[in-house]
Amino acid sequence: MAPAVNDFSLQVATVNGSGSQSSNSVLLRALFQMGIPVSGKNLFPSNIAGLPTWYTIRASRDGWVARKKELDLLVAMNGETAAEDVAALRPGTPVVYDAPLGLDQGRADLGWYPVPFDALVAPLAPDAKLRKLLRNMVYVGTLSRLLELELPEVELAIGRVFDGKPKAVALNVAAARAGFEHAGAFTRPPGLAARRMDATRGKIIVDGNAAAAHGALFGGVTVLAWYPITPSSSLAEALIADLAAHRRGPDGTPSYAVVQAEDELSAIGMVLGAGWAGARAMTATSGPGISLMGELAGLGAYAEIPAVVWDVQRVGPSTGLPTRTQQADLLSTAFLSHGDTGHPLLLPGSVEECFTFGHQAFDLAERLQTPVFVLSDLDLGMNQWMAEPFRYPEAPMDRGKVLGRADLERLGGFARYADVDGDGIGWRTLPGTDHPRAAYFTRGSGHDERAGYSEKGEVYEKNMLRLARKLDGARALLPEPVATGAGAEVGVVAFGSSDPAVRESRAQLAAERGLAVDYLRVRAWPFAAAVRDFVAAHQRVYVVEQNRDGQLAGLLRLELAAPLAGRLRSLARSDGLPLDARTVTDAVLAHEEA
Amino acid sequence: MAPAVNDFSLQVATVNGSGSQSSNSVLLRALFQMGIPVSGKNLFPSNIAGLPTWYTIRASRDGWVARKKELDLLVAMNGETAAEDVAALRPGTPVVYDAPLGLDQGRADLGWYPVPFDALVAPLAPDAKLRKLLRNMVYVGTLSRLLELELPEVELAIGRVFDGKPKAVALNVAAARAGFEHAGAFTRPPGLAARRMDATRGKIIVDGNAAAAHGALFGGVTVLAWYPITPSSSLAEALIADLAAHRRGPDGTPSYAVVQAEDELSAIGMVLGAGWAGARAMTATSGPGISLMGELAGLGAYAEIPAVVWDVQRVGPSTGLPTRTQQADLLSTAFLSHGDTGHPLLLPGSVEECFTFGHQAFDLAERLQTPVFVLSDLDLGMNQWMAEPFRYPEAPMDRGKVLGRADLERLGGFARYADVDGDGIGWRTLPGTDHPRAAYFTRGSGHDERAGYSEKGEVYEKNMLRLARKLDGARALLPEPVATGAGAEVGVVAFGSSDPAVRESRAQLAAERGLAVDYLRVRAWPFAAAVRDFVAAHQRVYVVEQNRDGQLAGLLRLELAAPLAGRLRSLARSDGLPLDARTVTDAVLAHEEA
Amino acid sequence: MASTSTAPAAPAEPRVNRLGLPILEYRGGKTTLCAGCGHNAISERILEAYFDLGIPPEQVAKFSGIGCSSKSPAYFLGRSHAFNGVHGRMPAVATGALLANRTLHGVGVSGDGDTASIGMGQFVHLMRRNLPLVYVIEDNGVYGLTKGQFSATADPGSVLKGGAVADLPAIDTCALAIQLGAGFVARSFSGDKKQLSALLHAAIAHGGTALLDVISPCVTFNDHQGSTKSFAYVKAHDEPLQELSFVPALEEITLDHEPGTTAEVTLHDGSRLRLRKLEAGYDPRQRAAAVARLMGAQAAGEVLTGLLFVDPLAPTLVDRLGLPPEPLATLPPERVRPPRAVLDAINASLR
Amino acid sequence: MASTSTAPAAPAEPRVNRLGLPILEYRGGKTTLCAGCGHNAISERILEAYFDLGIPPEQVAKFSGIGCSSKSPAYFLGRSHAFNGVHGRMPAVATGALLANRTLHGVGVSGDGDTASIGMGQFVHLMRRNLPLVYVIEDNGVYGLTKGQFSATADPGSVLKGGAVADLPAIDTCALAIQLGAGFVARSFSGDKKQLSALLHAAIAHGGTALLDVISPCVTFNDHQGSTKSFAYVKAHDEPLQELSFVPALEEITLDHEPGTTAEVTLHDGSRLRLRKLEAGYDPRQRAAAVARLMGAQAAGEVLTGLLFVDPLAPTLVDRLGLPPEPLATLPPERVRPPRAVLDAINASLR
Ligand SMILES: Cc1ncc(C[n+]2csc(CCOP(=O)(O)OP(=O)(O)O)c2C)c(N)n1
Ligand SMILES: Cc1ncc(C[n+]2csc(CCOP(=O)(O)OP(=O)(O)O)c2C)c(N)n1
Ligand code: SF4
Ligand code: SF4
Ligand SMILES: [Mg+2]
Ligand SMILES: [Mg+2]
Repeated sequence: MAPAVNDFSLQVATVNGSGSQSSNSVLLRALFQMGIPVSGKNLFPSNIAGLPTWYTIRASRDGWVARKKELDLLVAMNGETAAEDVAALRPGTPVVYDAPLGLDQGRADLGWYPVPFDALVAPLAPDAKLRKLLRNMVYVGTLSRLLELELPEVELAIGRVFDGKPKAVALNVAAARAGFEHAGAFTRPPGLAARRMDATRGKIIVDGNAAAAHGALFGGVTVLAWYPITPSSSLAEALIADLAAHRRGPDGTPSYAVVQAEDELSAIGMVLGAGWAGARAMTATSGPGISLMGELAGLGAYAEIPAVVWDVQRVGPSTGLPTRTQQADLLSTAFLSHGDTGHPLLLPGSVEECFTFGHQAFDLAERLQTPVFVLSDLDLGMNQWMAEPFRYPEAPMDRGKVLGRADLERLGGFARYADVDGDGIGWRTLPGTDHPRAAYFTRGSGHDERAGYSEKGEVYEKNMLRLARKLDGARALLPEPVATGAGAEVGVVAFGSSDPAVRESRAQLAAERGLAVDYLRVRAWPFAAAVRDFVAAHQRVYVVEQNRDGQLAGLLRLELAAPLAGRLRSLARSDGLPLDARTVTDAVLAHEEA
Repeated sequence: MAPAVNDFSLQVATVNGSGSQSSNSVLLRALFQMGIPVSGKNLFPSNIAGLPTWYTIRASRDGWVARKKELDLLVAMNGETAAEDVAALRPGTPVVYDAPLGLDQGRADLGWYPVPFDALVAPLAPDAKLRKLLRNMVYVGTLSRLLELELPEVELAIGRVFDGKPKAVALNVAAARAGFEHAGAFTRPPGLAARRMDATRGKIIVDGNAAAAHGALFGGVTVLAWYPITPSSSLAEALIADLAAHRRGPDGTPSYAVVQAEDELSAIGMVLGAGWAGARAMTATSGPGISLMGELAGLGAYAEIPAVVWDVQRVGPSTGLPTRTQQADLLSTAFLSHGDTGHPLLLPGSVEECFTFGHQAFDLAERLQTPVFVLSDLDLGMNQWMAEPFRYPEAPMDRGKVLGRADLERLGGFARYADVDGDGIGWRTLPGTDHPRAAYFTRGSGHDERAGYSEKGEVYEKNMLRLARKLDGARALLPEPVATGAGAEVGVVAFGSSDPAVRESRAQLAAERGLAVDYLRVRAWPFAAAVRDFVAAHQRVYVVEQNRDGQLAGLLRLELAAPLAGRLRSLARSDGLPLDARTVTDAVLAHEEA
Repeated sequence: MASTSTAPAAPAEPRVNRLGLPILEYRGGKTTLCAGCGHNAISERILEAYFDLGIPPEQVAKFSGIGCSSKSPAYFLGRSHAFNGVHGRMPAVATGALLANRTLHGVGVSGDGDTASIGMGQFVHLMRRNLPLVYVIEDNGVYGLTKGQFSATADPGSVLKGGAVADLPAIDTCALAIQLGAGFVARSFSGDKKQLSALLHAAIAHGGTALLDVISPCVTFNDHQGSTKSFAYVKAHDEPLQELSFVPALEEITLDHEPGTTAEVTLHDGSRLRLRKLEAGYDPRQRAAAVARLMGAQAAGEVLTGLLFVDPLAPTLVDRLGLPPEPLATLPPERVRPPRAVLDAINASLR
Repeated sequence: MASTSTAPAAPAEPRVNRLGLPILEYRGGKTTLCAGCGHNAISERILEAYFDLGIPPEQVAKFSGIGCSSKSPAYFLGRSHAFNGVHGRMPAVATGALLANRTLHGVGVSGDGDTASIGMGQFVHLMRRNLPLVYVIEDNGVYGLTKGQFSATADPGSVLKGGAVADLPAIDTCALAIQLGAGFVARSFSGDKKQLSALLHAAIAHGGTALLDVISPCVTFNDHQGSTKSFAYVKAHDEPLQELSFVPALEEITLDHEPGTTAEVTLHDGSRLRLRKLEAGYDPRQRAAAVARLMGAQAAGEVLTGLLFVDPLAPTLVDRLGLPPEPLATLPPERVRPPRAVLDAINASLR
């Protein structure tokens, strides 16, 4: 685990609002441009400016992109946390720091690289505010020298990040060069280095929220109703930008409507109204918003209205840690609302899947005529991930079972909630359909097949059993789990942003202990039959997830017959930081070697 | 199952708003006064007037009070449903009906008892509106003769029901007598008869909502915030009446505050505010309200604020069947709110328990410093049940861990969320406590032991693990399950208003098939250790509940280790009618004899 | 000619509207509300208005929340799609639906509990947005469906059957709406057939949100002595601001009108609402004055009815969003899924 | 005497209030809001007011929702209990707490998003109920904590940093509150130390809900050119209605005042707010006129500040419920658990 060429993790400790985000993006991009696999994670506080923030960049020649617990280099810009930050480092770790902080007075076992940031930026700009921003680009230059990052790639990256603003580019290049020059006097830290390789060709770097927005864009979303909440706001905002850029006609007429609702109850209400009227409608929120949507989500499921709801999960309960990541809305979202209610869940595990589920969610919602919840999280949604380029959706949109005027003329009428196809899904009409028999009455109270009001027990029960069949049938339509490995005695089940840590952990288990572990990543609930089969094929199945209560394990226990359920071992844990491989490895071994 | 002396079920089919409720109460009371065990169930539509309503009275010498599927006598007052009502009867069933309906033209295999209601009431009152009401008392008189109900008891019951209104009593007695006289010409239906016995001495008749209100009254509730919703409104309204009658000082000053909130979000918000400030505060609602309370319920649990929430369950999902009964909010209430949240549930199974849980819920909420949900249902809450008289709470109120000024002086300060006692429960102070160190900051975001804001992963995780311990510890404080029988191979687990049907079903299984079945009624979640032991002691455990998805079975599966979970068989079903024993018996036998 | 007029009358053809539809085609299911409930009269006026205006029922979408009032969409316009949602959330649902399909004529029915208690937030924000929607509050000062608790429009001093007396200020939804920027605000009475009818016609012809607060007595729980929402009280305290008549877009103006006392408002679709002023000086285009007059009326226990405020030109949400003329819901795939080149460009920008 | 005045000054004793407490005891934690945020100035004014009035910090309870504004109770009155709830629900929480303990001085801090968007329903109903509570809206026209989206108080035409232009009518929380029956309504500016201070003193002395909408610029997201909630804009468009000074209950009146231009309002606790009128004819006791004036100001782009409306005698929720003087929360068991005989009677009535 000693740092090595193209295998290290570096962290910039600073305060938010100080503008270090651009510098960190430049670092990330420069590595990426050199063909080195990278990932970037921002650990920021729930306030706007002035509090400690840490940005971590991991370079991994093997392509691992999970959080790595150990740091191999620290850039200490924040006096407030510097002592604590430094105390946590392993011996030998190099520390680039703001010279006036005088950190080298502390531990003697670290590599000290003082940089007089203020002095270096002083000649570059007269404006103090600007100088404060430029300080950050100085450490980019310094690192570039220490890590042997290629300076032209750094400058290219600066060009990308300050896209189209030549003055800003020039200033920042100058700052980076100043940092580079200053580092000329330093001895490079041993082991740590970046070397050009070829593992990122053709790839992109993106966060999951932007990916989801792009997915929705190509999914043909027409109505977005939202209410801001971290960490989902950037999904809605990316989608708004996408729509403005790519969904206006030649005369500027938009093919969409966006409403910033007054709250989440209103947002989901608008989405249901729009879905009912035939639009592809969506909202994006996080835990507190999901809780507020409970009553209307139940209406959507019971009245059978397509809707897409993104839950970019953060740490709960309640307001919790709004800027930390967690996977703890699984159980409450699956059964969101009172009564016997169940909602299909999509569980993207990568930015690619944020894109594909971003459009497929609409197909599924319209096919199933029900709200579909897509559970992403802060780590996936707001951090920077390498990915394959997005693939254009080749399949035509599935608009589900809709009867038009011609159909009604042929049929003479229809029964909205009759199970004519045996899949539990009825045919619907859209308001405005020009046929005297097109109308039906949508309600959240008891109704018969023709959507007539009914309090009859048999009618109610029949309808509820059909809804159960429909949800059951969804298993076959939802994205299948992804299985890796075969034939091992031990299996791991996980979902969502736990994927990179689990994949890396498998490699650790194999390399360090010779322990082969098969892996199934579930991508939806209700679970596909393959989930059962996977459990059946393994003696012990570890369920890895980022929450306290083992919610995925719980959903599995609810569905699996007892002997299989007995094979599950929950490895649930969350402290708000993205999962790392070592934690998984240790947890598996603690069981396996107990 | 032929009707017999003191063992029959009779139904009055009428329209709501027609005032038959008083007549039905008189019938119920008259039987009760004769010492015959009775129960009364009202099946009413979700509107105000003019739609079909059925009231069923069961007399059972053996004391069974569950709904009985078979009817032994019908009073057909409603022309609209008469044909259907009559069609469902078993051959030989007597039908008392409004003569002009001419029902006897239909089935020849029924016993027909025409009563010319209008003609009989015509001489009694000049006012048409009044006459319409009196019609209903006529059938009481008729039934009194047919069933050999003692007329003096009927008249006594009229006196009780029209308490304090001599004119109304006189008129109604006259109407009952007219019906009685008219029935003189009839041949009594064979078998059916009421005979004085001695099985109700000392008992009371009450609905669960009134019982709960009385419980809260003696539990020392001081703040009630509510929003009307069927079937919980009558709980709040009964409590308001109780408070007005019994909780005013000599000068009329109330020792309570009641607010009709603008919605359920506000109601639970007020309850949390009041609980935080040290009051015993409660609200009552039903499914849709529970869904709306999700976000604030999570806050209550995470910020550790006592609160009592009654959920008088009705049929969901969504608006569902607002005037039908169900037990389908179990799963969503246990985990109400996003994130890793869990709430203690109390599950009263009788009106006695509505009373006792009505006061104990406050002790538990204050002891555990968390919202406690009491899940009743429409059947329990709004129907008429025989019961033992309420028992005065002997134990002093448990106000939980509160530090006062003297404590603070002794201690010098305190840490709100420190687990000083090892039970996961911290000590709190109330606002207004006159000590400079009394204050702490309550929030739904991350906090440390001293209630300070914290985003630290370790701090968060430690706190969450403490909360898990606290909920786990609740098992030992919550009401234990009630076990009946021992040593059988087969067990049944049920809760709430399923109790009478399960008890009767056990008798059926024993009598009809010689099948001994042990029975455990759970009364709270998280489950006591005895629940595990019960499952462990039986080969097959049937989980009976009134919902579609087997939510109690689900909660059991989430808690029980796999081999035990494998013994569970879900017998979940709900069509909105109260559970009857035959349904349970048939379902158990379908498995046992398969 | 004389012969035809004296010949025995042929079986009367049912009256049809300009689409050739008889009024039967605008009816709904049989009401399950109480006999005499004000809400039933309002249902009648609504369906007549759509019939009169010759709007195809298929082009109407009905929305409601929960309550006796919110049930009523089941009792009119059976040929129209309806969305009976949850308590207090009609505005959001209607917003979504009408953005998805702007060609629909939206009509929302709510109660005073549904709007002024649980639904207050959505009500306020709908008024601000000026969504094209006829929004009818069937206002009885009480929760009918939950059996007679006070709602937030109950006037202080009003007495419930059980004896409880309302003691909080009543919320005046009309005054609120005017203050919040709504474009069409009126108050009427379920028992005033002529006024309610004219206002409904105008509301339908209006382009943005048209709020109609219609006092609609609950005969079961709030029609007794001591109630200020009873038939008797409203009849006694009704202060109509104008005598109203509606002139459809296609009709010529035939009446002369005395200047100064009669005014006309030209509505979005070219039709006009003619107002013969009953209260001199009341000008329904003056927002602040209208609010002040309403506040005065409330204090005086008057039930001020008529057209309270109108601004036919206030921009609607549909205007503000610049929506295309056809429904978003059914735009063809090529208008909602950008071409491959767009994705290529996005990918390139992320490399 | 001369000697003492010329002797070297003894180390200055910290100024203390009538309880003998220095202002330090009214401070809170270190702010984590942006440097220069208007909210920080308001925190200062709040804590000074409680200090000045000599209210024991233990007798104050702080309430808030979610937002930068709603965090601020952590930054004042560290010796007071605080309840930082969820987004938009501060009013309900405060209601429950203050009914449970009526002896507390409640102060609620909310944002324009917290109050006028998600919290609108609770805001409206709190105003109706007139709960004794100082309700401060720290109003910046924007969602600060979620990084700069428009809130519902953003004026139409106001421009966001990214270029978006507000196009919906702005909600005027003060006009709403006055219309809804609130008893004390004022608007101020975080930058106007004197006015804000006087209004806060008066608000604390008032008996019912005292709403203070304080324009409080967000230096990070809404303090630029084009914003109508920037420091520069508010300074330029501030129209103070009065010059205000607060006279504590115990102080004698010493100033003479010119009749007609200076008025005095006597507050619940006997203290007085003295108003030197800057706008002739404005009478803060006229509800309808106040609403009309506010609507006019809004249309004219003025920021009307000062005491907008006051009715010191409006009955509060505590009055209406007739609560006993001591906290409900801690009534002794014998006052909240009726005696055995009551249960016996209940049982008997059910037999
Ligand atoms: C979330 C929720 N809370 C409460 C109810 C119960 N509820 C049904 S209708 C109603 C009030 C209806 O009053 P209003 O809107 O005035 O209609 P009205 O019946 O008077 O016409 C209430 C509280 C509900 N259905 N949903
Ligand atoms: C239910 C819920 N929805 C959304 C959010 C996200 N959120 C946090 S603060 C805020 C808006 C704050 O705006 P405002 O009240 O104006 O306060 P400011 O930050 O401007 O002072 C929002 C939307 C949340 N915390 N909870
Ligand atoms: S209860 Fe009242 S509002 Fe409801 S239907 Fe009857 S009269 Fe109408
Ligand atoms: S973001 Fe705006 S509102 Fe929030 S602390 Fe900073 S300046 Fe204040
Ligand atoms: Mg009503
Ligand atoms: Mg704000």
